[in-house]
Amino acid sequence: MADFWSGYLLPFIIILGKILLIVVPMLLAMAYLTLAERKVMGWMQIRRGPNVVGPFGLLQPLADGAKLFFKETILPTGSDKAIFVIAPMLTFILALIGWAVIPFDEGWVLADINVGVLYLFAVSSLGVYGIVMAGWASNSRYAFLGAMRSAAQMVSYEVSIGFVIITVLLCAGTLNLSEIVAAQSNAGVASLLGLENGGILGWYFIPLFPMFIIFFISALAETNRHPFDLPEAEAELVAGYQTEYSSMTFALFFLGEYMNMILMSGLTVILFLGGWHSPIPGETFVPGIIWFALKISMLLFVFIWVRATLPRYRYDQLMRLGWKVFLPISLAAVVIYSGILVYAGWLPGMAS
Amino acid sequence: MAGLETLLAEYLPILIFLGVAVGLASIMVIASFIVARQRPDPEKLSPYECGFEPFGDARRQFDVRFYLVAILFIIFDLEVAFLFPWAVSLAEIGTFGFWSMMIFLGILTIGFVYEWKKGALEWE
Amino acid sequence: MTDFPLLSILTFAPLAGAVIILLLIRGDDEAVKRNYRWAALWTTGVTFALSLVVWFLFDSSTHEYQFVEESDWIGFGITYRMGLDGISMPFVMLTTFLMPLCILASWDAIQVRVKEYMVAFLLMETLMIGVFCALDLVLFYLFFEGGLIPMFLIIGIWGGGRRIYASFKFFLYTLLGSVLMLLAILWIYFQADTTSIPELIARATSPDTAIPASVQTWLWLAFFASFAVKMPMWPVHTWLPDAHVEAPTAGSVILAGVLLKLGGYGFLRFSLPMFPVASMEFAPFIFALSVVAVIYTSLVALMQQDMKKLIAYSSVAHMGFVTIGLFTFNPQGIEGAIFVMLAHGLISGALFLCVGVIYDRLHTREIARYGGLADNMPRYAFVFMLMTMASIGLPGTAGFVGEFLAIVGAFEANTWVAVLMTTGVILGAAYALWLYRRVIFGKLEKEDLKALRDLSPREIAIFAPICAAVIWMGIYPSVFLDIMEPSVMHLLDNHDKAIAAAEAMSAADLAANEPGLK
Amino acid sequence: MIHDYGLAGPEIFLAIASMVLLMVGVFSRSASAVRITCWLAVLSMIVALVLVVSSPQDGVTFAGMFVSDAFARFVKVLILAGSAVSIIMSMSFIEREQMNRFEYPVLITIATLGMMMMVSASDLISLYLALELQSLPLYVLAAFRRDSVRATEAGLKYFVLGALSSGMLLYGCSMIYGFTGSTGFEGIAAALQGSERAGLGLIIGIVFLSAGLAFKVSAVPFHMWTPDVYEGAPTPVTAFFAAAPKVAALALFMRAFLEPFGGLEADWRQIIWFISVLSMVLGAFAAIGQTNIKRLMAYSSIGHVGYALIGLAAATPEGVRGVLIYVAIYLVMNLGTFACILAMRRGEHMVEGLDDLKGLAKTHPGMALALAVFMFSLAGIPPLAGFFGKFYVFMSAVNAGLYVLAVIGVVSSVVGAFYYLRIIKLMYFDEAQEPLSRGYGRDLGLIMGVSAVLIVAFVIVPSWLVDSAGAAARALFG
Amino acid sequence: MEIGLGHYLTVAAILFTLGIFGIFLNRKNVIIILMSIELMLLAVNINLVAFSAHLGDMVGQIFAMFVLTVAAAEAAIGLAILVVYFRNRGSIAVEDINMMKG
Repeated sequence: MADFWSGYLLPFIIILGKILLIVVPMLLAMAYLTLAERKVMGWMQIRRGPNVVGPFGLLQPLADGAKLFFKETILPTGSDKAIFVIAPMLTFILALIGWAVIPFDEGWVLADINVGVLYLFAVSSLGVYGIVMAGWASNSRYAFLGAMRSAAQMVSYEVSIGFVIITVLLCAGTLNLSEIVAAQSNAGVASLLGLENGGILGWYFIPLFPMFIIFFISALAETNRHPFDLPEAEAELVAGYQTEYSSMTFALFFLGEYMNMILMSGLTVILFLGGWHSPIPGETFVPGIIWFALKISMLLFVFIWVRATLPRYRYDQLMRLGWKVFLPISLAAVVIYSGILVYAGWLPGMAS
Repeated sequence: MAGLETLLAEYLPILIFLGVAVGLASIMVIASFIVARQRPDPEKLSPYECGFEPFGDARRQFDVRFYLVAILFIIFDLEVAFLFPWAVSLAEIGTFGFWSMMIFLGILTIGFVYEWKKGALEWE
Repeated sequence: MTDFPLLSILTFAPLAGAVIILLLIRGDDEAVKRNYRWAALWTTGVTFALSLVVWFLFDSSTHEYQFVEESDWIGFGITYRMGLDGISMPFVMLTTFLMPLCILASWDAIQVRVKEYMVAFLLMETLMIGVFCALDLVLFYLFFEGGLIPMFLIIGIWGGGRRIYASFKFFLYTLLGSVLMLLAILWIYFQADTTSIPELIARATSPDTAIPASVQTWLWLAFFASFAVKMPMWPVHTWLPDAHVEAPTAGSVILAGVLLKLGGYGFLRFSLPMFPVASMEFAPFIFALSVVAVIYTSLVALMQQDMKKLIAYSSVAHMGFVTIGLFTFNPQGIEGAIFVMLAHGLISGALFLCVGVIYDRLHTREIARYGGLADNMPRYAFVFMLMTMASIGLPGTAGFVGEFLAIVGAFEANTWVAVLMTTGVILGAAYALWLYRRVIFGKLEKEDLKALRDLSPREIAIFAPICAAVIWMGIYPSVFLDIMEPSVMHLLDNHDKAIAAAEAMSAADLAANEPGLK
Repeated sequence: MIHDYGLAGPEIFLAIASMVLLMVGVFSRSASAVRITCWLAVLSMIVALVLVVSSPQDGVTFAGMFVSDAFARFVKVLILAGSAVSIIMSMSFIEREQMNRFEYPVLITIATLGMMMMVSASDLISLYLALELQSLPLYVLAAFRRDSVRATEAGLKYFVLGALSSGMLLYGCSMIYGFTGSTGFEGIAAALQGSERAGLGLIIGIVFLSAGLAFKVSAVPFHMWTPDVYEGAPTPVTAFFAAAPKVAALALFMRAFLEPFGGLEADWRQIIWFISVLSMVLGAFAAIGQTNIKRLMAYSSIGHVGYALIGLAAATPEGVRGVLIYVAIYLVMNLGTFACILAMRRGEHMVEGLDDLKGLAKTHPGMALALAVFMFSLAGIPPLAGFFGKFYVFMSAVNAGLYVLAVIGVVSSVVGAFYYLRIIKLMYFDEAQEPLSRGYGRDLGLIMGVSAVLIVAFVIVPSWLVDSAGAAARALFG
Repeated sequence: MEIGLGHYLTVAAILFTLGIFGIFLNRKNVIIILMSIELMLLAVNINLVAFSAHLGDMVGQIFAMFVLTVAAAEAAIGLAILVVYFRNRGSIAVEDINMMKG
């Protein structure tokens, strides 16, 4: 009995607790991200944003959630009911479980698997399924076309993201996210300067700056965010693959999208912005998780900022950007970076 | 198979996480479905067609370019899958590994150029 | 033995002619057609002249192979090996003799696709001479089987109403027979590591190198499958009447004159010397089949309404004499069998030509349509009569000598067989004379028959040499018998040695297997 | 590790050439781009051929995955020649029949590259990759005529069954790997050293491997795709299918069985025996009722594969030599036959009914003669070359004591002769109702003529082929 | 319960059999055939990886990588042919693939 307790149940409970520690704040963060988005955009467009529900509109997300919760769930005639319901759940689930491998601070990670990058890559690729299933199951022209477009868009940028990640891997020499972050304490410029804890100088976004930009833009496209939110372009396709959704099924898509935003931001931080490391060289006082959260917030702000300022891309421009600009550039970058690293002897683990 | 066992153990948290996520999503949908009033009627349930009567199956033929993009994605994604292990072990395989991959990428680039010139990447 | 490849030249001379016709002469008008015919005639004539040279140079005092040529070919013991002995020499002569006559016989009868026709015939001649000259099993097989191609085309393209059925039947029957022989050849090759015929024959005489008796049985059967179909022996003869009837006249001549002899030649060249034990064992079996063939097919011949079919069945009957003669294992029987083959080659050829003559004029072969031709076609009637008599075996003609010798040989081997054979001779007389009576004698009543012309000079030119040869062979057979004598005697000598060797071997086996007796 | 990539020189060259061709084709703006790429493809195959012939160097490279020996070189020469001739044959066809796309020669070149790799594969991994490199372009080629239902259906069928066979082959490979611990042929052979009989797992592996390979060579009972694909695919593609890929697949079959499993022949001979007999018999009987000449050629090819497999069942150097001679001759016969089929036209349209051949001897005497030569040769009638092909495989069967197999073989060859004769009958014995259009390209005429002359003249100097095939065969038994 | 090599092989064998049956017993849709083929390849990969782990030899996993790659290429080509076929025939039902018989 004791064996069962200490061998199975206890670890299980511990894991469950950790998961809740991730999920609950994440859901909260997501909820307030929606509010933040509206507020920030309001400020940028010189209006107020939500400010009625609660102080400064702080309860607005809850009100929105409650509203959606109590709405009728519509299952359109002619739709494939099971798939219709599963699709948003899938999107939501995938956005959530990506967090399993994200290191919040040194050692603060649920599953420190050694192929974390691959795992995230796989999870984000699967996201397409949710959208295609939604479009297919709706049996509506708008939903179908929207799903096709959005799927095509996601996969197009997925490829460049892959190549960009490769350049990071070349520098880090590992697929483990914690190790990638750890490597950024003294990589890049910092290693040239011989700094042990180089702060911002050690992060990969400096040597890999073009890749960083491509990654971030691709992340926008990957999450169907502005200026690549064609699939939901109201004027053209009503609401894209979400056209037929209502109530909680719609909410799940909505949640998934915002969660994905946070996830992509987190990934960007891990890959390029030194994860939990402090930007100040040698500084170790502030807990890593604070830095991590700050960096994510900053990126999320950029997400919103972009939405508020940039015009929307046309679909052909969007595809051209993905296939004819980003893909060749990132492919060439893989070649160039790997060539430099190999011939300069800068590869991690290379005796130089 | 001991190696395999421990390897799988690392993924246990992910599995549990998956379970939690599935549970959460299901609860949200089902709870809403039970709590909220459900009053379906045929008009409400018909697909949105900008006011037109919906006609026929919406899952018709679609532009073959979507298909092309899908194929291209598969090919390039696989290439990336090859690049992952290559990238992390480049230090060990050295210039030989580097040039092997360059040949591979070169072949792929030729395919890509072909696609480009054939207009598979053109929209509208 | 000289280095000059006389036999190769002889063999491939017709092929050269065929290639010349194929490549050099083009066109389809009358003048060109005449050119084809003349070219073919010249080729066959030259070939015949060459064969005469061979004949004169041939040394008939020895059983050794002469004019032997040997050169590398496939390798691994399979070589290009040619040579003649007393047994094959007459067959080569028969072939080259008949060919120009066949070309002449087709002079007017063939009007369509003359070029292909002549090419096919010349190709045929090459292959037939090659069969008789080959001293290598594989080479032999090559020529033997190759003959199917031109003959198939000759029957199929220029044949009569049911030519397609006949040509397919001919082709597939013979092919089925020969592929089994091919396997036997391959087996021999692996056992002996050579396919040289003289070498293999020599080995059969020694107990150390001979093929074991149990295997001989299988090999003999495989070869038998091929030769029996080719011969043809009852009951696998059914392709022959069809093929004969449907083939054009010259095609029938070649079929009856030469192709049927391949089977007999094969028995003589392979079955008897190489598998002597099996041949001995199977002799009664052969006798039985042959006797049935002789009597049964003679009776069938009596019933025929179609002239060609009648002659075709008579051929089967005559081949029965040949097989009986071959398996008597005495000089009379074997020499008789060879002589029957030669004589039959000429006689049945001539009979088919006779049918061809009136067929060309009236385009029917139905016996009932004719009658009383003696009145307006006296020369024809004479030729026909001579050949009918020769076919029956009238003394003084070629037919007599062979049949007589064969029967004598059979008497030595088995009296009952000889008696039954004699019945066959009587039946043969019956159907041949009956045919002659119905076609030539009687009243010339039918109007269209009255208009028939007698033999043209060309036709006389065809028949004259055959008549001369038939009479020559009948009156002075020793010219031919002398040629074959040494080879036949050698064959029998070898046969006796081989049987003795086999007995010694089985005795040794017996002793080895039963040590307890000692 | 020594990397002697020079051993794979011809393959490397061809790989580069195929990519260059692709670029030439896609960047070329001239109207005759297709013709240019076709000729360039032919040229590169000739160069590869020269490279193969001029580097008679034995050895293993790519970490034991690629082997260059006399066997491989012999077969590669056949493959390259076959592919080059196929391209030449198809040029006028693709221009006429709306298949005028430069991808055609490129795909053939890539498939040829795959075949060359197959022949040199000495590892299950390289075997599989080479096989797929060959198969994938073939699937596309079968459906190359995008607007034709029959062509696309052929492509679909070919693909589905081809993929199925790859799956079976792979399953076999995985079992073999698991039960011998190696994917290299040498490693497998070393693992099996001394064992007389294979264990159950290995047997399963070998069975699946042979099933997969039997698919590729279209042997019964895995032949179902052949007639449909042959009939449906555009004729020049069918001509290509019938020639080089068959040679390559048979060569692969032999190497994959004789090198790693040479010691276990008692275990797998039954399988090959069975496949061979079924193929011969089905090929002979099923062809009788056909009315489409391409379909007929499909059944004919099934039968011929059966004969060729006799040599493998013998599992001796003589057997391999027999198969090599067989495929070499078969290649020439097939190319010639398909050149004739490609020349069958009435007005603007291709025809492929057997009845369309009626009276050909009158209207096209030259072509009829050539086709007759091929048919007699396919039937195995001496003195044509086809006879020698059969001669050598039967020889090996008799030598190995496979008498029953040999007898079934010769008997079914007699049955098979029937339908070849039928074609000759149609051409020579029957009258034409509506003759075929006169005239075909000089290229087709040349191919017909040269093939026919080769078939006829083979009897004069057979030893060069026999000797080189013998040397090649010995390489497998090292 | 210890999960051993035999279990992996059994699972693979079952999947493989399902794949084959899927191809031959399926009367509806060609897509299902394509999926069955993928299922077969999956079975093979399970086999390869299980053997690889069992033997302590990386070759099996490398083989599996190649199989994955080729499977993708194969699927791409197969779907392309299917699309072309659908455009000509207007159907991808298995029973409609019957233009040629005999």
